[in-house]
Amino acid sequence: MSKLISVEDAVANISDGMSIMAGGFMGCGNAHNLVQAIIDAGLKDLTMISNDASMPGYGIAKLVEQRRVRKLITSHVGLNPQVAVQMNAGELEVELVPQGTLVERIRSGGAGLGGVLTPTGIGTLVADGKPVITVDGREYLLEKPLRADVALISGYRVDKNGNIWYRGDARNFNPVMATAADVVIVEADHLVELGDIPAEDVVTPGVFVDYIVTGGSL
Amino acid sequence: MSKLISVEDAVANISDGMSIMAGGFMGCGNAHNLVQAIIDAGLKDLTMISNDASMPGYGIAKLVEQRRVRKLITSHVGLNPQVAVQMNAGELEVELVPQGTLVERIRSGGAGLGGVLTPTGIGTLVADGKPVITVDGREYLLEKPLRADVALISGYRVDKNGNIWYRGDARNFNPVMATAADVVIVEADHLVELGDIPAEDVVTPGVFVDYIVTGGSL
Amino acid sequence: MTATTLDRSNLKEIVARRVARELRDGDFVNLGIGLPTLVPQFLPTDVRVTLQAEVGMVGAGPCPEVDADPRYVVDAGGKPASIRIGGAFIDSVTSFTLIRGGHVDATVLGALQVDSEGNLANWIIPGKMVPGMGGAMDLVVGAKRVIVAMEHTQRGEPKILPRCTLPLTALGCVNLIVTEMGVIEVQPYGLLLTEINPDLEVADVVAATAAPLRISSSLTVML
Amino acid sequence: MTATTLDRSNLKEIVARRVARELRDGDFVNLGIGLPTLVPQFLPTDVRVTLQAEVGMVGAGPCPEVDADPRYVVDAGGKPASIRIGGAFIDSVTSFTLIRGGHVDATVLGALQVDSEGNLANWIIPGKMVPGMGGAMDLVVGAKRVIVAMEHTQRGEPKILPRCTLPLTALGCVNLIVTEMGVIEVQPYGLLLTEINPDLEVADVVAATAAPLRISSSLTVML
Repeated sequence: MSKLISVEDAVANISDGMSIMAGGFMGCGNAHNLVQAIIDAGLKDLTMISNDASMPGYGIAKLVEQRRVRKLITSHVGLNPQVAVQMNAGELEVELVPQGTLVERIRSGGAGLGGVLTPTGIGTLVADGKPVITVDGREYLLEKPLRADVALISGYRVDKNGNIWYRGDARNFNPVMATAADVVIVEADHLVELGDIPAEDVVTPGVFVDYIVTGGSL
Repeated sequence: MSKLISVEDAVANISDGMSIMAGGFMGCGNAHNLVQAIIDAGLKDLTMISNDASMPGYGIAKLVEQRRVRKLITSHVGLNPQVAVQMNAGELEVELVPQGTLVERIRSGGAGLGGVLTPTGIGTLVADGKPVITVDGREYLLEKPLRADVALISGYRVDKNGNIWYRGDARNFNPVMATAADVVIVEADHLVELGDIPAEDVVTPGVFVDYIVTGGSL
Repeated sequence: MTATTLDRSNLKEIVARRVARELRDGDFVNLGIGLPTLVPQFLPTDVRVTLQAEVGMVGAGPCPEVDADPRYVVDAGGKPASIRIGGAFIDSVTSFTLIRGGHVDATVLGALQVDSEGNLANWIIPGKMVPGMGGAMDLVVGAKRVIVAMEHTQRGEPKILPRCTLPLTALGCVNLIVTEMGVIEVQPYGLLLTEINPDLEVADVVAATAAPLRISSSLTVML
Repeated sequence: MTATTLDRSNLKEIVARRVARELRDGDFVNLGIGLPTLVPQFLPTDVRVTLQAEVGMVGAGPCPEVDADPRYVVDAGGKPASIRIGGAFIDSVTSFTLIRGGHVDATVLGALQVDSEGNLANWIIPGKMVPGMGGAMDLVVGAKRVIVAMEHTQRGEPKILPRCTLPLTALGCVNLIVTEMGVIEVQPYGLLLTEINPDLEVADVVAATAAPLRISSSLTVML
């Protein structure tokens, strides 16, 4: 059972209207080829879960620019002006989530937990409509787990088991998102042999990964 | 400000009655020299938080054997017969916590979260007296965060900033415990230069670590 | 022929061999201590599974292939172990993200008692044995499939009961029970015997089972 | 001399220079975008701080020392960055374990509004600017010390108010406000002016501050 497939076969796992997690931070750590393949495949009405909407023309920003996104669940959209344009036009729904809450909601979804109890957001708009749980006299928001149909992961070195080693801070949301989607696709900058990544240095164990595509990095 | 101190100076941070987290799994990943130094310093009435009580004569088992422990918060004590002896004699209090809950409670304490919502333990003795929170129709136990006064961490390679790289599965509870104590002491098997651990391969960033002692590994 | 006349020398092998047939190529599996650890040797050569050890391995041995220094690489029982090439060492947080998060395809573990509703008791005998639950409570809640592999009775006393009397490990978590006497599925309506040891009669199994047992209309011989 | 006659060319430097004096040797610090990023250049040589970038660095630059390939190493604004020797790349989970878990000694960040209770508004102007909060809400809740570094007014309008009118980033989170006009501590009873720009009179600061301002009996000159 090889996990190695073509970029086209990989995006064949995605349908219109699906929810997609995309690792990356301002485009750094986006799976650039998979993004392009989603555009080429004509996919639309996607719910994107990502830290941000990247910057014009770079990475997942293109999905917004090409109007493939119906809803964004994210912590920051300030560097992608298209988001405000489409949001103000009522064409794009944006759910803003504090970055630390976003990462914990995803973690919670991947780890089988019932949600997150966080002090972040108490007394702010973020708390609207959410249960407040008091533990030992301190108030916490109950934030629900997040999962997605598909996760798009970018890895620097990936072996055939799907073990991933990340370079630099292109790591960011990639490891946690690899735990929280029904189908996890990693785009490898470099496909390596089993054992080339020492067992101690594997960041994402291959059991989290369903498919591997090659040709990553711009 | 050097973090490098002697084993004796390191345990001078510990007082009778304190709570101590000890990384390790059946002794693998225990900080063996620090354990011996605690015994030599005559410390007692400790609350130990650890996955298990190790095996006779090995690692933290010695703290129990030397009757330095008043309370154990742990997931498994079956391989250390002294625990049952002292427990039945009413000399040692044992709080049994499912392993996955234990690790998340510690993580929660280190990450500033209000606790853990876990399906583990629902309908069992573990649930006694704990709040049950329903999220999207499924029940979860609310398990509280755990922190300690001191954490005893064992690392294979440690640099002068306190960055840690772990060998094998001696890793286990060490990284999470390094986040959840007021004073974090790492016992280094090998003290290395800054940069010897590539920035990507650091498992525990040095900012979590207060003190480094050398001479680790049996 | 009755249960008491079963050759007990290969009893564990009978169970392990049958459990091995439940695993699929590519499965990610956690095996409890004791009998379950025998399962891998009975896997067909075209079925490759990845073993998890909750201490922190994805791709645990059995054969030493990479680091096997017992100071640094142990199994869940603290015994010297090893990791396969292409495996990964993970911390306890990640280990239980895998376990609780539904990433483990199957777990195979022993039981003190199992009952008609798939409730499991395997971690404590109050006043007698209080080892702690270790990772068992998380495993049976989180794994996609929970297979109990055990001897059908304990010193002649049934372990499969209408209702567990020992403290539970988890509610309704067991999917399949494999013993030397047969294979029992946990169904919404109760327990269903689907396979039987060819050396036994149905009456033998029923007699050794305290819980009500339906017999599958397509009952087959246990292989 | 009034506020309007302050030399505005080095206004940011005045603020950054003063904030630098708040940091201690060994501190682990997160700096917001803009003005706060100027702080490190004003640290005395015997004060070494470790910078966090929430994108995933412990020991962020500024000087390129190790990997600085912009495809793989960026700052929180997505700009090319670098990591120091002895730094660590971490994932977003660990980054916010550091931030929310109280492991960050101080965060320095800008504000749209701050009020008498230390409430902070710095992430949204409804209908005008909706960039999102990024990591700010977590930072101000989790850091041991929250220092607001900003211009005292916005186009002549006070930003230090009796009560914030914009949506909050967090309740009562601010410890210290440093502006070009002075240094203001957030105390349980309200705001306390402890230092003043030597080119100004107390009346200038009071006039530019909408919130009630106590004046420290040991008011000193801002350095």
